[in-house]
Amino acid sequence: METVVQHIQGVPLNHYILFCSLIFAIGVIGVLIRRNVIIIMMSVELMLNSVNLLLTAFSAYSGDPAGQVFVFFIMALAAAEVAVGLAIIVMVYRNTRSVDINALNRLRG
Amino acid sequence: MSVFYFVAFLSIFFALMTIFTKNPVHSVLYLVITFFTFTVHYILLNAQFLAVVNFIVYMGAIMVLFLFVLMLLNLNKDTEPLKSNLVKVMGVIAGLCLLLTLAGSLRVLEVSDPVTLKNPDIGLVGNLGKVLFSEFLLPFEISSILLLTAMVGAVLLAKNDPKKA
Amino acid sequence: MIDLVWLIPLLPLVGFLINGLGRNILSKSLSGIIGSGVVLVAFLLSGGLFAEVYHARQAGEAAAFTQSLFEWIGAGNLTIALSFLVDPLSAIMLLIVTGIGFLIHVYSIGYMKHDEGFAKFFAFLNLFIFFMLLLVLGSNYIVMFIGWEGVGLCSYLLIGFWFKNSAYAAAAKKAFVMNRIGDLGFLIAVFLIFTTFGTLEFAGIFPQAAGMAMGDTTLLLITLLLFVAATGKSAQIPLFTWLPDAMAGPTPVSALIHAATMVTAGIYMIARSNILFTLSPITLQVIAAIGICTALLAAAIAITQNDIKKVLAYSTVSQLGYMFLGLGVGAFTGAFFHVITHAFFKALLFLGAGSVIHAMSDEQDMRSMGGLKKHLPVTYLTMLIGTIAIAGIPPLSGFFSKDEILAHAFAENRLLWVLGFIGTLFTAFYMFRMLFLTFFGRFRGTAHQQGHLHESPATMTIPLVILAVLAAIGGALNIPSALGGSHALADFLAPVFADSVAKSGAFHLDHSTEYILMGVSALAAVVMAFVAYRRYVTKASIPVADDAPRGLLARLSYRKFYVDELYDALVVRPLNALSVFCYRFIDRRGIDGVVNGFGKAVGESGKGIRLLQSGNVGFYIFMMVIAVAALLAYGIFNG
Amino acid sequence: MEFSMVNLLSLLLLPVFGALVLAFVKQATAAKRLALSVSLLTVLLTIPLLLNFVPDASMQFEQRFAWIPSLGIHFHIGIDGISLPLVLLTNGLVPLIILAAFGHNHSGGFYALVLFMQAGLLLVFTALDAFAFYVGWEVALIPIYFICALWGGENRIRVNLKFFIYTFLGSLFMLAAIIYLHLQVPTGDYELTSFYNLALDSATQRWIFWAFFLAFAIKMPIFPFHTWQPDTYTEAPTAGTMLLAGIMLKMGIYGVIRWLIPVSPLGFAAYGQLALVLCLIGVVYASIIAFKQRDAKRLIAYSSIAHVGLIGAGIFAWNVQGLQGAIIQMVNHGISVVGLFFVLDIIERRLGTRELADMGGIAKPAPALATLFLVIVMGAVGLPLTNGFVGEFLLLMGVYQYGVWYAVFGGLTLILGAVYMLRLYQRTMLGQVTDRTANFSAINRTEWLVLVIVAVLVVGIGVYPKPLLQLSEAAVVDLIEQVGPIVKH
Amino acid sequence: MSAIITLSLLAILVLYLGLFKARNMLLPVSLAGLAATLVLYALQWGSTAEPLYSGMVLFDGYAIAFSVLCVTVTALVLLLSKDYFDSRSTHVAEYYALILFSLTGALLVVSFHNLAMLFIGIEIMSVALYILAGIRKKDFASNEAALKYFLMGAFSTGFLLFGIALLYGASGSFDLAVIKAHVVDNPQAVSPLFHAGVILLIVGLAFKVGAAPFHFWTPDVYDGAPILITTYMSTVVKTAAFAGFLRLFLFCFVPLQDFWMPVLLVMTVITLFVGNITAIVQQSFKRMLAYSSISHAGYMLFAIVAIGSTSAASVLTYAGAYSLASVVAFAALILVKRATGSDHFEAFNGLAKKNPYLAIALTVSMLSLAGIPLTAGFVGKFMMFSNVLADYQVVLVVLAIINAAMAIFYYFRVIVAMYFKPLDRDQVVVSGQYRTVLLLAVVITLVLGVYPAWLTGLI
Repeated sequence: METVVQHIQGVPLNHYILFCSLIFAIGVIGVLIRRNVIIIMMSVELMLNSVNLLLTAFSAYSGDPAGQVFVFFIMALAAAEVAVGLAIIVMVYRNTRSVDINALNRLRG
Repeated sequence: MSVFYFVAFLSIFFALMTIFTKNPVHSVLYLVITFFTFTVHYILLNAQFLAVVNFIVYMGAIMVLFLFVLMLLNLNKDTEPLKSNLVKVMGVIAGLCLLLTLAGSLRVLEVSDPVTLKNPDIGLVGNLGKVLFSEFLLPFEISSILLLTAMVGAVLLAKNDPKKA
Repeated sequence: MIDLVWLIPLLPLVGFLINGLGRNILSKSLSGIIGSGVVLVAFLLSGGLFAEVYHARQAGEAAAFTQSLFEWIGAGNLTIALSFLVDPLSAIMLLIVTGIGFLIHVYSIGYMKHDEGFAKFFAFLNLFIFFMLLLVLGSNYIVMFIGWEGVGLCSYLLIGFWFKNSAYAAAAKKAFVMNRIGDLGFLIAVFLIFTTFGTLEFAGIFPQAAGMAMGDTTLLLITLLLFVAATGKSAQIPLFTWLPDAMAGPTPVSALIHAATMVTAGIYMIARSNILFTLSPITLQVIAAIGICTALLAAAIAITQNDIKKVLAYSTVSQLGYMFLGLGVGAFTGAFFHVITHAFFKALLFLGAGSVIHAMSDEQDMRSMGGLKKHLPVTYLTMLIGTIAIAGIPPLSGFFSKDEILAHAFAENRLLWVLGFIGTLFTAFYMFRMLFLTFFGRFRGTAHQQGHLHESPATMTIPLVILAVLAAIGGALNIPSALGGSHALADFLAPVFADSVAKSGAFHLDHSTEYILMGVSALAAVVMAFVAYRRYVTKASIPVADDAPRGLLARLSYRKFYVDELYDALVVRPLNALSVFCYRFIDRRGIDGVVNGFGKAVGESGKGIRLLQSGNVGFYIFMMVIAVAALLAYGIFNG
Repeated sequence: MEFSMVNLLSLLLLPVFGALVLAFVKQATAAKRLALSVSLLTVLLTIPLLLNFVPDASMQFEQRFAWIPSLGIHFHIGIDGISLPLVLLTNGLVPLIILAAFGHNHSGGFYALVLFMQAGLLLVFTALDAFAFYVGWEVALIPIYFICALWGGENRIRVNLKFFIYTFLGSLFMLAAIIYLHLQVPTGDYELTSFYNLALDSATQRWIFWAFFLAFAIKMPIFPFHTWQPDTYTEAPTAGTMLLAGIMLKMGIYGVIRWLIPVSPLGFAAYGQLALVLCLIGVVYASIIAFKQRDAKRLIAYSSIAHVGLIGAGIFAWNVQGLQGAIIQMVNHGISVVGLFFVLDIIERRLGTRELADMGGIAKPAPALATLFLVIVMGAVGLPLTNGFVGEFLLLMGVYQYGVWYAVFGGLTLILGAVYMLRLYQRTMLGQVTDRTANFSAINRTEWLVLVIVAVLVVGIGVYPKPLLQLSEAAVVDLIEQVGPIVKH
Repeated sequence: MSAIITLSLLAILVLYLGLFKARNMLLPVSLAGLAATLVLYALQWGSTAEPLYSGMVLFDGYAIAFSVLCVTVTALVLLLSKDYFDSRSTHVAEYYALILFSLTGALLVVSFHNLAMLFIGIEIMSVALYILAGIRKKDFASNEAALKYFLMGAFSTGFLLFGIALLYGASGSFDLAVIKAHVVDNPQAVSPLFHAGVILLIVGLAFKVGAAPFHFWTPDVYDGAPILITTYMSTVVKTAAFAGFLRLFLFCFVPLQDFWMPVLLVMTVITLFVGNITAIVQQSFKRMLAYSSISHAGYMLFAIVAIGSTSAASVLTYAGAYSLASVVAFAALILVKRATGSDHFEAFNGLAKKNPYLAIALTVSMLSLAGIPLTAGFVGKFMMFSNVLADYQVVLVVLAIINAAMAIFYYFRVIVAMYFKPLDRDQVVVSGQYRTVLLLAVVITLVLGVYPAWLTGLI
């Protein structure tokens, strides 16, 4: 256990932030460049996870457990969202036989 | 501390793979790997409990759900009509802009004092449990509503009505 | 007696109301009697008034009585009372207005007998008398202005009396509008007077003015503006063209309004404010110039006109020109004297012409008249007197009044006299031309008209006779000292013009020159009468048809020097064009276009913006990301 | 608030109740009767107002209730010499307008809207609280919109929407200004008096001036904000036009006197001249346009712009004569314009056209109409002994004291007005009877009654304007002193 | 708190009712439950509010007022839904339950005192809505709306969370009190994390209230979702979101106003113009209302731009007025669409002839939305303008004025259609519930407009 702790000793907080921002950005890019709704959802998950890590890092940094507790709620949300989202996708797929977001352009103007 | 950078590199790499692979199933798998690297990060931060939960909930439940749906709608082969390259490039550029501005506004390049675990065992189940059921009791309870809602909704939407209403 | 002044204008008003409201109930004779009756009473009252004033004058008093009825408008330091002023000037004017007015009312009973608008006609006449009396009696410029515009209204109504003929209606409108141009001048003058003297009461203004310097610029402005008003009302250049057209009205109207009374309002007004004018010599010169020019121009036109009323109309304009000449050369008494005599003989002539037209069953072109003297003896005789009078042949009234003016003109500036003299030549010629063409030679009308010829009824001839008498002896009012006269009128009016006389110095011309002038003009008149006789009786030459070729001068004169056409081209057409332009281009396309443009712009931009709502989630998210990046960028620099 | 035996509020509420009842009356004749009686009742309520009014500068019959206390808003109404004539005008004209509409057999809704609008107008004319003023201002707008758009001509929809948006835009600027002023008030209320007592710096007052001016200029309308007006007047039903031209446009003028100038004297000092020039341009411009109008209603519309322009000029000249003239001319214009539009309505209903070309010679079949019309026309032309003259004389005098040439320029209305008004009269009444006008039926009792009342007022005020002038004299003098003499730039 | 508990239990109860096919019980029960909630809130009113559950929620006047508003409007919506969903869907019970869940979330959002609660509240609210938007499973539009809403919602949640994380990182806590203390102690020297966090929070919340440039989901989702859901979204959800938005900023970020105010200012202006200008060119009444809701979001943002003591009252008034008017508008739309099958403006032609009272109601609501005096909408706008002017934002007001004038154009289109475009149509049947709702809403709108004192006095 001590050995593990040794490993992160000295990683500047900013590097954590940068790393999380990177993952977050990757998630955003994923949302932007993919048309498959499921992949988009996955990218969103990526974004959420970056937040999780960020929170954990902060909580570790400030030695306050609240941050890590908050991660639970985010996970709960993630679960809920995935459930609902996939349900919606299934429903849509049933009607349109497609999970391509570009197919969703009846409503416009 | 080099471990952190190595793992970070891995997660970034696999995250990129996730979003750039054509085949959805592959990207799910890449995502799983990415999440695994996150679990490692949690361990490094000495948040064992989170690590475990992350391992189970994400890599377990959520990813399986994704795979399940993919298979259900049999999208396993790369049927996805790709967006035109222009859109892709624009997307990437936008994302990078976001990253830049984010990093910039967070002043990440300035030196900051390193993460030192003030008390190493906050990540332990016991401590978290205390906080969760004392301070964060209400949100905990309320989030049950969230899950219930999601459940009802999922059932409601995904279930295929027998009679054509 | 003085306390009853308010009755004088009130009576005609009552007559107007009775005739106006009851025009469907009253019988013609009844409304005729009422109409003329009220005026008669007014005349008698004025007579009494005049007597009082006269006695006062004999007693050597200034004899100016004012009666204030009620305050009409009050705003801040401005208070305008409806009040009357009776002094020698207004007393005489009262007599003329009511007297001649009465005669013409009587005359109209006969003249309008067959018109369905009989009661309406009398109502309007009464209304006119009412306003004219206000104009005359007003003790301040506003009351005068009320009358001033009121008579304009009545002339509008009466010119357009036969409104079914749209040409008549147009003439009426023309008259009103041209008067309005003058009225604006009047109004501005009133403002200027008020700001200068702080009051609008004559009694308050003139004494102050008397104290002012000769040639004061304010006074100059005031007088010029007032004169503008006068040109409108009294048909002087440049606003004279409405008067000939005004002949569209029934002849009694022409006689009353457009010869005897209303058109002389300008002279009355200037005579009223003589002191202001005396103190601004430039204005006087302008007036004199305009006056003489009008006199000549109108006379020149009158020479070739064939419509009997047109001839008289232009002669009126020309005579008015003489009156202004008189004012211009400071012969206030003379001018006013001419107003009186002119009222007599011109009313007479118009009524005579009316009787002729009546007999000719509404034919007005002299070319189809002729030889009427045996059919209409009374008319002929009376008109003969009138003609001699206007021509200025002694001893009839016209001679004296015109002579006095010319004498002053001579004293003022020889040139003016020469021009005036030429004018008298014209006058004599066209008047006798008219007389001869109408009454001499053989009848040129249709057989039907011939069978219909008759002398007019007594209601029409009696006024003619009375007026003829007046026209004959009217001169006696003010016989110059050169002829052993006593300047009765001048003495009577002395207090009115006292200040002016004091400023300008009494007029003097030695008797010998006066004799010469009189002789010359009288002789000239006779000669011209003879010339006319040779041409139209001996040679019996008839004026050619309208479209027949004429010499340049003749054509100019016949076409009235194209003044109307000129105004049409210079004023009317441009204004109409401007109106259309403003409406179509500036208002609709320009201003309204801008207003609507905003609406259109919004609509268009809406069409543009809605394209952003492409329905494509990817695009939406893309926009969101860009926005977030932008906000964060802001954060970088302001964080 | 001392007890007064006149309850102003009841005067405001009566039309509202009348409207509420009328809204449910379907049957035409019943609606007519009810509407007329309600409006006559308001007249009755006005009489004690007139009797107990003391012609001094004071504010009278005041009533003040808390409305939105948390925002410092009160429902504060009262009457002084400046507002009384307009209240009289409103309550006097509404019965006439209702009477004039009898020919059209409208249902109750129509009269309900008219009465509702009356309430709004009365609120505008009596409000002493800026918020109340604004509320009245807008409330008057809704009914007239519906009146015009429901019973108007063929492209009424577009025209009225434009009218509504245009005026609404203007009034919103006013609202902004009002709120701004309120925020400057130390006592934190919307009282007229506290607005008067604000001494803001010149820069602020300038934009305040414009904010108010825009609202009022559009409403009056002053050149160049007038383009909605001819269309609206032409498209609107006669009653609507009467309300618009007869009363509603006075809201703008009243606003200028009551709010614009006293609230932003420095702004007025800076831009008063410009405003005055705009008004005068409007006078001549509109008159010239009126020359060649083929549509009789449009002609009157433009003439109304000209008249209003002169009124505005008189106000911006800011002296006793000008203001007095403006106030009395507001009344006069209201009266004569109602008369004029009513005559046109009579003609249009009989001939089915407003084109001057199709008319002529109506005086022959309908002499009574012709006579009364003549009186009204002469009133509009401003002939002495008609009401028009009193107003125009005072106005021009006021403008003259501001500047000679302004007066000369504005005085052109004497001539131009005569031109187009007489043209109107000539083309309609005089000339040959056309086949259209040949069987023109004479006017009936109601029409006769309305016209006679108008004509009597025209002459009556013209012959003895003093009482009317006395009502406002003191208040006007006081107001001018308060704002101070005009500073020319 | 008991209110929220009641509500969540009520939702579950309703689910059970659905299980036992007790359809006709649904509405009465739900209404009774809502009434109970109202009562509970009313009881709490006036009592000095303390943060409960270790500072998770705070039921102060602000929270209660907004909660009451949300509950009331929801009740109205439920009243409307009686014969709206019965005919169409088999999942009435779920529908009621989800609405109630979502309402619970909304109530949490208006009364949160900890970012965790804000987050969870928003999510409960939204997740329920994702489902509701798609509740017409066979209807493409409904599907599309649901998916769009879900995708973008989830995406924006990411930003919201990142923001919260950053705030936490900067201040070390999720508790508003602590964060406030953090800001107050060093308003100048707050870390860049904090600033970025605020910005990201703005993004997340702006998305929820549908403010430009994060408004893109609004028109499509409002258009695609079933009308009643749209009603609920545009009234209750928007209100709650705004309440939360304002509450957060009022509590914590006032000292940083100089930093975030310009951002919101720009967003407000864009929102106003986008909403109004696009609404003008719409042909569908429903879509027009969607855009108008965007523009109203713009007006409500005024209160945050010019944040101050009066902001809360203004937002409450404005939201109330707007919600009532929208309920009326949408109710009318439902009726008309049922009769004609179209939600375009033409569908309203000649309505005034056949259904005068319905027409009047709709007219009142339109006037209220347009902000004409003597309607609640005017009072709302008036208070908003007052706020902003108090903050000397003259330019903003001028722009707002121009927008308000533009708005007349599209609000009056339906009035024009109803009154001035005659068309012989058959009468629209208005059921009892609809009468009640319309009457209630219209009366309140007018009363608020004539004598708003009793509402503005609340806070």
